[in-house]
Amino acid sequence: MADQLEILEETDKSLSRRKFIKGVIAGGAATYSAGYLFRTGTVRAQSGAAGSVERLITLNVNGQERRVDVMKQETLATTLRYKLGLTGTKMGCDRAECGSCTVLLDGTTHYSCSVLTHSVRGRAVTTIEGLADADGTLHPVQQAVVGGAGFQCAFCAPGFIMSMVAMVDANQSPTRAEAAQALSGNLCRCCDYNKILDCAMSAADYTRGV
Amino acid sequence: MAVIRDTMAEFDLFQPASIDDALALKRRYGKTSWALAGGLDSLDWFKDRIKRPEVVIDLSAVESMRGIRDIDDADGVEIGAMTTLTEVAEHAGILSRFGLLADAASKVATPQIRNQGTIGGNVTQDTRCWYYRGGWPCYRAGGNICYADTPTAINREHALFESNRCVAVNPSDTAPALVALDAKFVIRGGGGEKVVAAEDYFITPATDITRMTILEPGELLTSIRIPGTWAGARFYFEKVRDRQAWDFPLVNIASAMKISGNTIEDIRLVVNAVGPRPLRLTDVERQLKGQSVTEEVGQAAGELALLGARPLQHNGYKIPLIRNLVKRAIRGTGA
Amino acid sequence: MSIFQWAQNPWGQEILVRISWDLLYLAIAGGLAFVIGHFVYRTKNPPKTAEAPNIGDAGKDIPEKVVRHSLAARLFHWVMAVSMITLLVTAFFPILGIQFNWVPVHWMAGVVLTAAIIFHIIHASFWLKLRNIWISGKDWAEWKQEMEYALGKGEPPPKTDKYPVDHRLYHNAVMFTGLGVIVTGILMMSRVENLIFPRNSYLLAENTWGWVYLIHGLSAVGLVGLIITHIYFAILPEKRWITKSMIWGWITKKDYLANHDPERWVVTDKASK
Amino acid sequence: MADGKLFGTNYIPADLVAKVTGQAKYAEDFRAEGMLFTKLLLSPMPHARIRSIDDHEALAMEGVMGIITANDLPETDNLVGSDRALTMEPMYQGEPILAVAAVDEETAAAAIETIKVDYEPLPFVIDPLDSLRPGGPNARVGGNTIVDRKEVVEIKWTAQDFEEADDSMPMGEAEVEWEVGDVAKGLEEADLVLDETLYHQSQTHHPLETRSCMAYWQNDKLYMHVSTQSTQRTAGAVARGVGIDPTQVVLIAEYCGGGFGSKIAGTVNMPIAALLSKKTGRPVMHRVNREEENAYGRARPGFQGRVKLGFRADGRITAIDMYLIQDNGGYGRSGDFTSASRCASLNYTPLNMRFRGISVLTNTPTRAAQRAPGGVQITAMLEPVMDKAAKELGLDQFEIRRINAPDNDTTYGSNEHHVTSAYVREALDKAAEVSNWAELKAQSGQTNGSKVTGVGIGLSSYVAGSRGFDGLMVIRPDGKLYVHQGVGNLGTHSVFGTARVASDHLGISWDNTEVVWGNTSKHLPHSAVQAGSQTTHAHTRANLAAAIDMEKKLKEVAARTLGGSADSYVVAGERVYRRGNRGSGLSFAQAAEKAIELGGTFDGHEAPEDINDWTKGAVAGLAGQGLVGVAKDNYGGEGDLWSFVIGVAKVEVDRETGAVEIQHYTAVADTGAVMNPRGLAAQIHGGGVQGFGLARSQKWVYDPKWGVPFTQRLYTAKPPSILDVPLDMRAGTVDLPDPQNPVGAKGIGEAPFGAGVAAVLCAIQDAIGEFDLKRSPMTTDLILNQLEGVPQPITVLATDV
Repeated sequence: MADQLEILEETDKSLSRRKFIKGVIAGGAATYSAGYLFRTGTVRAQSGAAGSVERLITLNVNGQERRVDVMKQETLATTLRYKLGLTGTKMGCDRAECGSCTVLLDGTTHYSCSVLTHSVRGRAVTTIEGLADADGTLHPVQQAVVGGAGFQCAFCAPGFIMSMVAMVDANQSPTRAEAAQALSGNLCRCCDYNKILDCAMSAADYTRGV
Repeated sequence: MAVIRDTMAEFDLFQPASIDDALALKRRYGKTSWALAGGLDSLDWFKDRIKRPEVVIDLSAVESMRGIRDIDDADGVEIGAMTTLTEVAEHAGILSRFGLLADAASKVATPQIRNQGTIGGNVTQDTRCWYYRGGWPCYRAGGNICYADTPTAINREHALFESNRCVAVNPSDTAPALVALDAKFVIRGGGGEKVVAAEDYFITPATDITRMTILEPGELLTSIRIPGTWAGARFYFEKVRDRQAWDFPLVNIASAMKISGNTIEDIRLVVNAVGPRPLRLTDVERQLKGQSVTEEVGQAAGELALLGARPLQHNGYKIPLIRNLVKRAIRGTGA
Repeated sequence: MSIFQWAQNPWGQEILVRISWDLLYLAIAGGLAFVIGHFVYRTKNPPKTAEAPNIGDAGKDIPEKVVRHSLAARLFHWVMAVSMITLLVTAFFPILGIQFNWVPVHWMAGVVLTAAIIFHIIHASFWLKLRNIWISGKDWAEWKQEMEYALGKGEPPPKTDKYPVDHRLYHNAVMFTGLGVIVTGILMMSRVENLIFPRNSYLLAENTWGWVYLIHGLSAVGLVGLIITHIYFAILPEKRWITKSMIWGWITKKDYLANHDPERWVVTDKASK
Repeated sequence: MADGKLFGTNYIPADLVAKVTGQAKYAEDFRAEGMLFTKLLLSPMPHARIRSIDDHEALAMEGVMGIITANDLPETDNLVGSDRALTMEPMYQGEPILAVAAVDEETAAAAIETIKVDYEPLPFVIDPLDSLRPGGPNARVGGNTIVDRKEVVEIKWTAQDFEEADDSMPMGEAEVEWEVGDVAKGLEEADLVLDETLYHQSQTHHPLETRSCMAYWQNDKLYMHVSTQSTQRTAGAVARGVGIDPTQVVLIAEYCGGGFGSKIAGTVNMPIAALLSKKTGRPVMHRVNREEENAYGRARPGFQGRVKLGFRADGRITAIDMYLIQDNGGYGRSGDFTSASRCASLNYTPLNMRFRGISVLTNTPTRAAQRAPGGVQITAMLEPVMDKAAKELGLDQFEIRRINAPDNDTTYGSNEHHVTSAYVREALDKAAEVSNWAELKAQSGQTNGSKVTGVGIGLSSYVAGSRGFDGLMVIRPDGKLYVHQGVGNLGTHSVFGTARVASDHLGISWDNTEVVWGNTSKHLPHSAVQAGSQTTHAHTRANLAAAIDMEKKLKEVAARTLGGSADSYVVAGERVYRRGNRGSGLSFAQAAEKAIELGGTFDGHEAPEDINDWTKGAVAGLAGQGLVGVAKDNYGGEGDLWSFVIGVAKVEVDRETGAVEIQHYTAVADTGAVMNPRGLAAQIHGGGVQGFGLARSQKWVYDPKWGVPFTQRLYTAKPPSILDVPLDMRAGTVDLPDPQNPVGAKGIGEAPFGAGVAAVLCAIQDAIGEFDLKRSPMTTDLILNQLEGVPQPITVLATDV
């Protein structure tokens, strides 16, 4: 069995020739720019026998290749917020129940609190910080939300906006009911749903350029 | 009981690229390992620090477990266990031939969860009994008591059927649809491949009180095959829940019916969230064959469906609910 | 290998759940070890079949068929045997990995066993000579002698009363473990759906339940060992005359004289009860 | 927007771009060099005393930097029985015992698991009635109620009290009691008397942002990032909790991810991060998880109630005799039930009224204000009874409320206070018009297959303002007006809206107005707490006062610079100039320069006497930076400020499943002159939808045997999702100014909530007939039981299910 577990360089998952992509994490303290220590996995005998790969992995976040040091049990929300400093992605429940942590993986919405970071290698991660152009021009959806004075406390806003982006990418002329369905994975505790739906509808208009 | 229910404890993570490799890992690490599909159920357990595998085998890299393909000369379909619920709900072939499943899949939780949750995970998910989920030492957790069936228990969501000591229910939406469609579950393990009927995939506490399915520690559900038998039949799916998003069913129903004229030639009728496994109403099905679709027949069928129901303090409402849902399934419409 | 299984209750307090099932394997192992040990010993020194002495006229009153077990007693024994085996199978096969819907069969068999034992207690207390089965001080001495002789030391033990001491010891062991399982078992019925008691898992205090499960488990695994040895002896050729008697109810005059002391177990046509 | 009034128009809140780009930083988004992470050990028991704690194993772990318990908290002069950040006698399951600081969350969590706490379980109770029974358990060792917020005492009712009640709510010795008029007489004179036993469950706030904190110390100052509704008023709370002087606290809270009353002046857990940071000498992040949020994050107290309502044949209410048992939780006496009595008195203006009540301690989470505390509960409880009466008297739902509605002359409550304004009849008429009531009413009872339609309305009121706070603003040499706001920013936008009054008064464009908020080091004035819908009224007044002071100073600066008398100058077009000669004057920028030259009161080197000391400090901090306008709100005024909201709902109930679809909702407000129409709509719709949750799905469940909750998760507590609200929602307002506010504004945060609960409950009742169980939430299972004649599993008074 052990000899089956040959060690391979971290490569794109779709390559099926190699036997494993190993997310096994080696020991050793890792620090990151903000300076605080992150706990590191202790190497277990089996994984030692099986061999383990560099815990530094590359993620494609908002179009950039980011090298980052990831624990095996780490969720994407944690990596984004604590390792990459992308705190626009909020954590409301950490249990896939509120939608504040919604990000796009290859264009579809996911709760980043419930995705293991190691499972998104080779996928395009888009967060709220990745929507506006480099020159600061807001994404049409963001423009629509600003135009409609969307949201109250706005803790849910980044998640909702990611869902709106996915919505307009899939359907540029949704009915109000379709929009509600598309946003039904995001909770707003101010319950400003009516205004949020207004914004979603105008987001579709902005996207169509009307 | 977990002293602290936050932040996952450490585990080793493997991301095999093939089923064989995944099985090899399962053999190697046995009971200490945990197969991870969409992760929405699993990560919850891990974060609660109640289930603490030493090794997690993430199946997201197993390409051969993804995707939907036609089988039986394009009458049926085979769905990889790692196919997401969104893919299932939106697949043209499933929509056209097995709308029942698409309907059920589209009513699971939320878009984000459907984008990540898999069909395999949805049918294999653990129960949501809040005593059990709370880490209480109940039968299902290896103890010797069912806290949900005590004189003071709050058991509004719990079982009326097939509850043997444990009164937890199976919360899946797609499971009853797959049973109604007479789907076959393909399981790979040490002993090679075995194919079981959807009905036989789910077990009751009488068989093993700590599990919801026949899946042994060393096995994987690799795909689900839906035969052409019920393609294009008259389907009905309804899920009654407290909230229209993010909610498990109070009760759901899935039916597939073949009618000629107004006569029921054949029917499969399944309700879920009323017992430890999707409850196929075989007696009702037998009664209905050859009958014509009328309110009276529906009413009678609804009553028959309740035989053997044992309500608990707080779930008596499921009695009329099951009866009425059966009625609606035969009527073929909600209102 | 642990003896108890513990858990944390909803308040995080340690509670006793039941015995560890390791003890089941221990009981099976123990029972088999004794059987094998005894069998080895037996093949080394084959049992000498006792000769029936000629007591001439003294035995003229003794019938050819000496009644050893009344019909009632035999019925009880076999009902108990069947229910007991059923209980052990339904209890332990699932633990050994053979899964099936065991609970209903288990509690029903338990009810049968309970009824049988209640019958036996009444029957025994009013119609049977209790001293036949009780153990008195001198029995111990006799048993010691029997054991020593078995190990090739000392004098052969005297011929026995209706029940030899080891039978009585066995009966007492079964009596205590049996009472242990049924008393706790009846309480435990309130934890499962059944037709007799309403379900109420809070009937007893948490710790009391722990003890109930502990006693039930210990008695049950105890019975596993006891029954293994019982069956073993029952099929030994030299003991078959006893086994037969549990089926037909009587032993031959020859066996009677060979194994029993007519002074101690007085048998006449009249008194052969 | 250069000229023309800003007040009453829509605008884009200044913080919105930050919010939609993820740049807006909430407490948990801050990072600092060497930051540690905290995890808490929560009590597994509903009530216990801690004998000992063994944490040596945890302290020995690599990466564990420090542990604090209740013994590390400073002694505070808290009100009797109010809770603290950590405890040695937990009063509810989930109350924090100790906190561990470690290099990361994984280490902290692992450390928690090694700590052995020896608990002595104590008697506990979760249902107030159980505690009131003879010999019933007490939630606290000292007793089961806190009288006058002073002492914990034991009140038990007699066996007779309980027997007499049979199915209704028993009514024994009360803790609070008042009567206006003669209730007995009022009930005699009534043509219809309804005696109802009612229940409203306790309810967690569920703000989406948990109450996380981050703290570090620098030069003996505590820098504290928290999630709080108020800013200036939170600094003091932090200081008290940590045991330091308010001047040692720099509080940063630019954003708050929802509070709804649970974070008024910060949160009870704030000291944990601060004290651990002090102990370890490192910054400390305390990320509060959802389970903790629902444990120590506060909740609305539930009511068990019994009400006798007397009606004349014409619908006029002759008497209300009301008894409320309040589920108080284990700590600090909550005021909800007395507020409820005032709301009932105001909404229905009964000719006679008696109120009796008792607040009973239970071993459940600490209660606190939740959006319209007391008002929501009593509105949800009484409005369906009003509809029942309307039916029996053959009156339209609107009519019976119109007949009893308060107006500007109404007095209410035990001390017969006046209100500043009440245009409830106008609001009712407007609601009927906006919702097209005639058409809705016609649909009542109509069936569509198994579905039946019901319509209902909810009349809700709540306090809407306070007086006497300070306004502070500066015109800097850049010519811009900087309005300093000490209120909070939790999404109501009043932090911006109330600043616009100053811009209007000074004729300065919104683009040239900067709002300074969210950081106490930025010299913020003494302000109202961002709660009780106070800020709109209080700070339009305060900012106008400061703007007037600013205008006066502008003219004086001009006069001193250009000669002439101050009153010969006018302020307009962002200049101060001689009346009739726009050329002769100063730009605001020049005026600011001059003010700095002049010093004294002009640039804040001197401050008015009557302002709050805190504001004086802020003025001093701004001294020399520009022309300072500062003043206390001295407009005075008497009577209480109340806003009113009418909710109108249409639902479709499926008689075969008990499922309810809310198809239409209209909310119309009487909230004075409208400051921000879009913001107002958001408030009355959002509040209404929060109400839908309480009416329909939101749960608060405890296992009665163990006293352990099951609704600590969002998927078990079930707040409303976007699919649980109608696509057709309308808003309206009577837009009549309040006479006691210069711009006519009143607050609107509270009142919308109750309107939503009540309208939906009434609509469901209209669809299915009278409730056998007069309680909320009216969930699918209860509705189906009622429709199918299945015996209800719970009694009307059952708590925690």
